[in-house]
Amino acid sequence: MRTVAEFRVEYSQLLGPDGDAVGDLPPFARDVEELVRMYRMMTLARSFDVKAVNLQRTGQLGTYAPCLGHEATHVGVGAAMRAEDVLAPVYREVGTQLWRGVTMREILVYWGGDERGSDFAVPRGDFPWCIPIATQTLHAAGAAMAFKIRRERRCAVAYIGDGGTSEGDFYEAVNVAGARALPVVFVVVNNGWAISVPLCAQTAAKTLAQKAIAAGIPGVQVDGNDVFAVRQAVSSALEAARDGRGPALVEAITYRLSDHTTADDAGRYRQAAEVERAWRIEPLLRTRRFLEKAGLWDEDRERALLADCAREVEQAVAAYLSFPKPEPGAMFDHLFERAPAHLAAQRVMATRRADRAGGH
Amino acid sequence: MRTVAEFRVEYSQLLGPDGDAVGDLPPFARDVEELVRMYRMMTLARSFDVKAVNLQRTGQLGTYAPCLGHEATHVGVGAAMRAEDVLAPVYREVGTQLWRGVTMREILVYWGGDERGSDFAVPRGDFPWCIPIATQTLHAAGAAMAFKIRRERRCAVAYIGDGGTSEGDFYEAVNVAGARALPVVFVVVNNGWAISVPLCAQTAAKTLAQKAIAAGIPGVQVDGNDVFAVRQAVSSALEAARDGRGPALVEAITYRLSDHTTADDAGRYRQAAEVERAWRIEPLLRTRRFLEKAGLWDEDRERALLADCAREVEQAVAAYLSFPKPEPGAMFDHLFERAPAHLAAQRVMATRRADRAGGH
Amino acid sequence: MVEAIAMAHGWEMQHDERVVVLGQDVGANGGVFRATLGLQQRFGGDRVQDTPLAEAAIAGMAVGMAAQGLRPVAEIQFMGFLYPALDQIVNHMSRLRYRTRGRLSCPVVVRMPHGGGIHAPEHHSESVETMLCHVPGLRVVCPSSPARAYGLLLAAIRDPDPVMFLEPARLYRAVRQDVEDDGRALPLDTAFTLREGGDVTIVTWGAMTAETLRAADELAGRGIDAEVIDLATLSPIDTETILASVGRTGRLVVVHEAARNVGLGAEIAALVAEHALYDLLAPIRRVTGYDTVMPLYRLEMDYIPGVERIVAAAERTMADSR
Amino acid sequence: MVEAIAMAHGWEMQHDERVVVLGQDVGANGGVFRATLGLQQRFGGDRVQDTPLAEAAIAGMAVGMAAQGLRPVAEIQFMGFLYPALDQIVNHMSRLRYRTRGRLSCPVVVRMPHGGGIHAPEHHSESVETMLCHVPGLRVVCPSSPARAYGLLLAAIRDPDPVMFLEPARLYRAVRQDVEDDGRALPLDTAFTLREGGDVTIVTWGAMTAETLRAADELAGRGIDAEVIDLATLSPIDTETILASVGRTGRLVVVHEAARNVGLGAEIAALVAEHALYDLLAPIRRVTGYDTVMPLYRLEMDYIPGVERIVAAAERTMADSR
Ligand SMILES: Cc1ncc(C[n+]2csc(CCOP(=O)(O)OP(=O)(O)O)c2C)c(N)n1
Ligand SMILES: Cc1ncc(C[n+]2csc(CCOP(=O)(O)OP(=O)(O)O)c2C)c(N)n1
Ligand SMILES: [Mg+2]
Ligand SMILES: [Mg+2]
Repeated sequence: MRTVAEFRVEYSQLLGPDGDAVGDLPPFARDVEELVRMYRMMTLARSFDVKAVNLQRTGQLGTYAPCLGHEATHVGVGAAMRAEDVLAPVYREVGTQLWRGVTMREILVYWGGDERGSDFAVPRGDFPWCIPIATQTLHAAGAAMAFKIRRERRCAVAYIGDGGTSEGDFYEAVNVAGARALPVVFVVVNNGWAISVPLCAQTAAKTLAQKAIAAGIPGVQVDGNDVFAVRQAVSSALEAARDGRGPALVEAITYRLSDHTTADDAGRYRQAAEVERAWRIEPLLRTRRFLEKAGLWDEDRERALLADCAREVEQAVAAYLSFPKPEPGAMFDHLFERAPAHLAAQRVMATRRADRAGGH
Repeated sequence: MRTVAEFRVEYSQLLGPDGDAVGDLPPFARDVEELVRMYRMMTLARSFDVKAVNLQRTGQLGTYAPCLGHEATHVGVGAAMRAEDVLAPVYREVGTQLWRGVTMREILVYWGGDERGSDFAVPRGDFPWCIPIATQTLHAAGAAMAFKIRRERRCAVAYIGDGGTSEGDFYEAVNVAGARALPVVFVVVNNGWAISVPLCAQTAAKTLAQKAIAAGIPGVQVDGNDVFAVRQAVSSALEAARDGRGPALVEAITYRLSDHTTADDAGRYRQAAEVERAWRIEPLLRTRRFLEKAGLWDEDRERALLADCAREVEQAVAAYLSFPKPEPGAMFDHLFERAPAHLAAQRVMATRRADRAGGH
Repeated sequence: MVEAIAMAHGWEMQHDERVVVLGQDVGANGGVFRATLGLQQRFGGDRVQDTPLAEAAIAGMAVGMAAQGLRPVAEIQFMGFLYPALDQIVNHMSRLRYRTRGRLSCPVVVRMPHGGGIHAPEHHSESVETMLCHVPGLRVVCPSSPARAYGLLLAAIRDPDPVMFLEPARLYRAVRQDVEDDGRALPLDTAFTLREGGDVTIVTWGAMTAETLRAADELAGRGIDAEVIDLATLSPIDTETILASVGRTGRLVVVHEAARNVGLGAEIAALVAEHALYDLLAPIRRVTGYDTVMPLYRLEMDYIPGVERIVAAAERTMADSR
Repeated sequence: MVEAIAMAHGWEMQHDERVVVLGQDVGANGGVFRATLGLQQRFGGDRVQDTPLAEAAIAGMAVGMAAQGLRPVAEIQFMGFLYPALDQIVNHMSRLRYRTRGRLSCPVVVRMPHGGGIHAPEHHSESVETMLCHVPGLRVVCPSSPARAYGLLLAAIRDPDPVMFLEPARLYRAVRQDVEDDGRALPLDTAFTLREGGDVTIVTWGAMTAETLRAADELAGRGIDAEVIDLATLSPIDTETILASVGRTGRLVVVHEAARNVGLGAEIAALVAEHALYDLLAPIRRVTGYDTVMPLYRLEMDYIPGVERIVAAAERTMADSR
C-alpha cells in the first residue's frame, strides 16, 4: 500500500458569535464604510424577509423562501463579487441579490407570481431564480466557460444548498469546472436542512467542502454566519479563478432559522431546542457587536438603520402592490423571439377569453 | 484556519508486471486450484474476445465492446464475489460474467442483437448489460437497499468506467450508498479512455478513488492488471459491506488495449506508443509468469489451456450461430406481464407482415 | 384526496411487506402534501425512507429494489422535477422485463403531483403526461376523485409492471369524500363514464374532470347533453369506451391541462379519426393548455382550461355539425 | 449526409465566432459519426470541445454559455442518451427567454442522431421526437437529405432560440448528394412537398422520407397518386401545407418510426380532424413503430415501417374511402 494522494479540509472563522475577531481580519474589515454597508445590507435583507413572509400570510404574495439566518453568507458573497461577475442563485439569496442591485420590488413581483420580476434592470447578466435544485451550477459553469473562451476576466458564482449537493448536476458541474479550470466558484450553503431532511440523511460526508475533492478542486469550509469569513473565502477563490487558477468550492455553515418556505411547517420535523441554539449564533447580532466593540455602532444608529430599512421595504411593497397585473397575453411573450403562427392564434383565444370574463 | 477533515488514497499492487509478488500475498494466492481457475478464466475471456471481434468483422455479430486488457480486473472482481451477490455490469465485463456463470453463447446472442441473451440461466439475479453510462450504479445501490431492508447478507457490485465517473448518476449512487450504509461496492475501471476522451479531459481529480471522499465512503486504488490486488481489494470491501460496515469504491487502473468497440478506430485519437507501453504491463502475461515461477505452469499447460479455451469458444459460437432467429412477435413479449389489448393487435400486424415478406 | 392516497399506501403496506415507500420528505414530514402521512411512524424507517435530494437516484434505486423483489412506491415531489428521473424510468424501469425476457421485472409505482391551480412557484404545476404515455412499457394513471385515487393506487401498487401515478395537486385538498378502506382496487386500463349524454362526448382526466362536469351541467342548461368520460388510465387508453361513446354522440371534445401540441388529446383525436371517422358529425375539438410555458401563478388560471372554454368548445362543436 | 452536417458547422463557425461546438468525442475523433470532423483542427480546442461524459452538463453548460452570448452547438451522442439532458432542456433551455422576459436567451442547437436501421446496440436507435415537440419553446427539426441537413442546420444555428436537431442515423452514410457550401439557410417551420399527387397525402420525416418516396413510386404503379410531404420542422408544425394538401387529396397517411401512442402522427391527425374534417374522404391512417421497445437489431427492421406497410396503408385508405 502506497499513499498516492492526500487531502485536508480547512475551516475558517474570523468573527465569533460574541462579535470578537478570532482570526486575522482582512483589509475590508478595517474599511468603516464597507463594514457599515455590509451590516446595513444584512439588516435590509432581514427587514425585507420579515415583510415578505407577512405579505404571504396575508394573501398578498405567493409561496416565499425566507433568507432568515443566511444574511452573512448572502452579503459576504455579494461583497466578494464584482459587478461584471455573474451570479447563479437558487431561490433564497435575497442578500446577495440586493447587494448586486436586484430591487426588492423585482423580488416581490417574482414571488408574486409574475415573470417580470426576473427581468432585473441590474444586473442584466445574472441568472434568474432557479427552482430545479442544482441545475444552476451547470449554468454557472457554462457562463464561466464563455468567459474563458472569450478571455474575459470575469467569474461566475453558483449557489447550492446542502440538499442540492446530492443531485447529479452539482457533481457534474464541479467536475467539469475542474477539468476545464473554469473561473467559477461554488458556494454551498449548508443550513442543515433540505426541507425536512437533515444533512446526516443526505450524505455520509463529514463536510460538504470535501465534495470538491471528487472534482480535484479546492474546497474550504467557513462559518456562514460570519460575514468576514465568507467574504474573505469567496474573495480569494474568485481572485484565483480570475487569474486562471481554476474553480473552488466554499461551504458556508449556517442555519435556516425559518420554515423552508411559507408552505412549510418546520415544527413537524425539527426540535425547538435546535432552532434556539442556532439563534444564539446568528449572523446579525455578532456583526453588530463587532461594530459596537469597535465603537462604530450604537443603539441610535441601529434604530435609525431599522427605520431606514423599514421605509425602503415599505416603498418597495407599495411599488409592488401598485404594479399592474400582467395581461393574459403576456404568457405568450418572449417564448420565442420570432413567435410561430399558431401561438398568435392561441394568444388571441386567451386574450378574448379574459376580456369576456371581465379581465383580471 | 483549522483542519476539520483529512483523507488519503492508497494504492495497492501485489503482483508486478514481471510476475513477482511485490506485496504480501493473500491466502487465495496459495490455493493452486484457485490460481489456475483464475488464470484459466482470464485466458478464456481473451480467447472469447478475439473470436467475438472476428465474428463482428465477418458480419456474424453486431457491435461488440472488447474486454482486451481488462481480464485481471474482471476475474478479480468475479472471484471476490459470492454467488448470491448481485452484479450490475456495464457492457465490457466478459471475464466477470463468465466467472459468475453467464455463458459465452448468451453473450453472443446478446451482441448478436437478440434480447434472449440477457435471460441468463445463471446468475438469475444479476443485472443485464447496461448501455446508458452510470445508470447501473443506482441499480446496484437499490439492490443493496433491498438486501439491507430484508437483512440478507448479500452485496451488490457495480462496475463503472473512468468516463462514467463524470455522470451525475454515479455520484448520486455513491452518495446515497454512503448515506444509507448500503452493502454495495463500486468498481471503477480506469482504462484511461472514454472512447476518444482521455482521463485528463474527464476530470481534474488525480485519482478516481478520491471520488469516494465526496460520498464519505472509503476509496482505494489498485493495479487493475493485477488479479491478486483486485481480488484482494474487492474481497475486503465486500466483507465490510456484508458485515454492515457500508459501501466502498475500488479504482482499478488498467488499459483498454482494443478499440472502444468494433465500431471505433482508436488509431484516430491515441498514440501507438501508449498502446505498446500498455501491452508491456498487461494482465495475462504477469499471471502466467507468476505461475511459472511458482512451478505451476509451463509451455505444455499453456498450449493445452489455449486449445481448451478455443474448443469451448468454438462450441459457444456454433451454439450461437445455430440458435434460431427471434420471431417478429418476440418484440411484444415481456413488455408487460399482462399485455394491454392494443399490443395484441399490433403483434398480429407485425407477424402477418413478416409472413408476407417470407419470414426472416 | 390526499387522505385517500395515504390510506391506500397504508393498506397495501400492511398486507404486502414487499411494499416500501421512498422519496424526499416522505418520512417525518409525511410528504410535502401529506400523501405519506403517518406511514413512517407505522411501518418504520426501513420501509418508509427519505432519500437524498436526487430524483435519478429515487428512480434508479427503485429499479434496483424492484428487480430484487421489493415493490417500491416512489414519490417525485412535483412533476416538474420528474425530468432527472426520466432516464431511469424510460431506459430502465419501462424495459427491464422486456430486456431480460421476464427474468427481472420492475413493479414500481412512481407517484407525483400533476397540474396547476395551487398558486405554486415555477415547475410545480406541470402536466407532461405525454412524455410518460409515449414510453412503451409504462402504465400511466391519473385519478380524479378520492375513491378513484384509493382504488387505482392499490391497483398500481399491485401491478407487476411500472405505473406512473399522477395526482392532481388541485384535488389534494379540494375534494373530500368518504372512502372505505377495504383494500378494493379499481381496474387499470378502464375509463369511467361519469355522466351519460347523447350529444357530445367529452373526454378528460385529473383536475379537468371537475371542470368538465361543471361545464356539462352548464351545457345541460343550454339544451346540450354531454357525456363525460374520465380517462383515468392515460396509457394504455381505453379506446373501446371512447369509440362506443362517440358512436352514440357523433361528437368529441377532449379537455386537458397540458399544452396542446402532441398532448394526449392528439392521440385520442387520432384514434377516433382512424376508427370512427364516419361516426363523426363535427370536427374534433381540443380544449387544452396553450403551447407556452405554464405561467407563474398570476396567469395560471388563464392558462388552465375552465368551464367557460369547455362550454364554448362543446357549443361550437354542436354548431359546426353537418 | 454527415459531410453536409460537418460543412454547415464549418461555414457558420467561420462566419460567426460566437459559434462553439461541444459534446462527447466531437474533438479529435470528429464525433462518433464524424459529423464534426476536422472542426477542432480548424477552429481550435476552445471552440470545439470534448466534454466529460455527462449529458446534463452538456445541456446545462450550453444554457450558461448561450445566456452569456455564445451560440453553442451541442451534440448528444445518441437520442437514447438524451434523457439525462432533458431536465436542462425542458426546464431551462426552452424557458430562459420566457422566464426573464427576454433579458437572457438560449440560442442553442442540440444535435443528435435519430432512429434505427444501423444495427446498433440498445438505446442507439431511438426516435422520441414527441418528448421534444411537446415542450413549448423548442423548435424541433429533422432533415431527410444532405441539402436539407445543410440548410436547416445553418438556420438552426442562426435561430435566436433553442433548436433540437435530429439527424437520421440511417441517412448519415446512406445518402450522398453534392451540396454547395454557400451558407444558404433553409426556412425553419416549413414543410417540403417532395412529390405532388392528388389521391392521398403522406406526411413523414427523417429516414422514413426515403421509404415513403419509394412507396409512392410503388403506389404510382398501382394507379395511386400520392403526395409526399417531408415535415422537416417537427415543431412547430407547418399546418398550412398539410391542410392544403389534404384539401386536395381528401386522404391522409402519416408515417413515422417512433412508437404510435402519442407519436407526432397523432398531432397531425388531430390537426386535420379539427381543421379539415369535412375534406376527409377516408379515415386517417398512421404507419408507425409499434408501442413496444425498439428491439435489438435482429428485429429492428420488423419494427421500423417499410415500403410494404406504407403501400398497404395507402391502399387501404383508398379502399376505405366513402
Ligand atoms: C430537482 C428538484 N427536486 C425537488 C425540489 C423540491 N425542493 C425545493 S427546495 C428543496 C430542498 C432544498 O434543500 P437545500 O438544497 O438544502 O436548500 P435550502 O432550501 O435548505 O436552502 C426541495 C426538495 C426542487 N425544487 N427541485
Ligand atoms: C449516457 C450515455 N452517454 C453516452 C454513451 C455513449 N458511450 C458509450 S461508451 C462511452 C464511453 C465510456 O467510457 P468509460 O466509462 O471510460 O468506459 P469504457 O468504455 O472505457 O469501458 C460513451 C460515451 C452512453 N452509452 N451512455
Ligand atoms: Mg439546506
Ligand atoms: Mg474508460
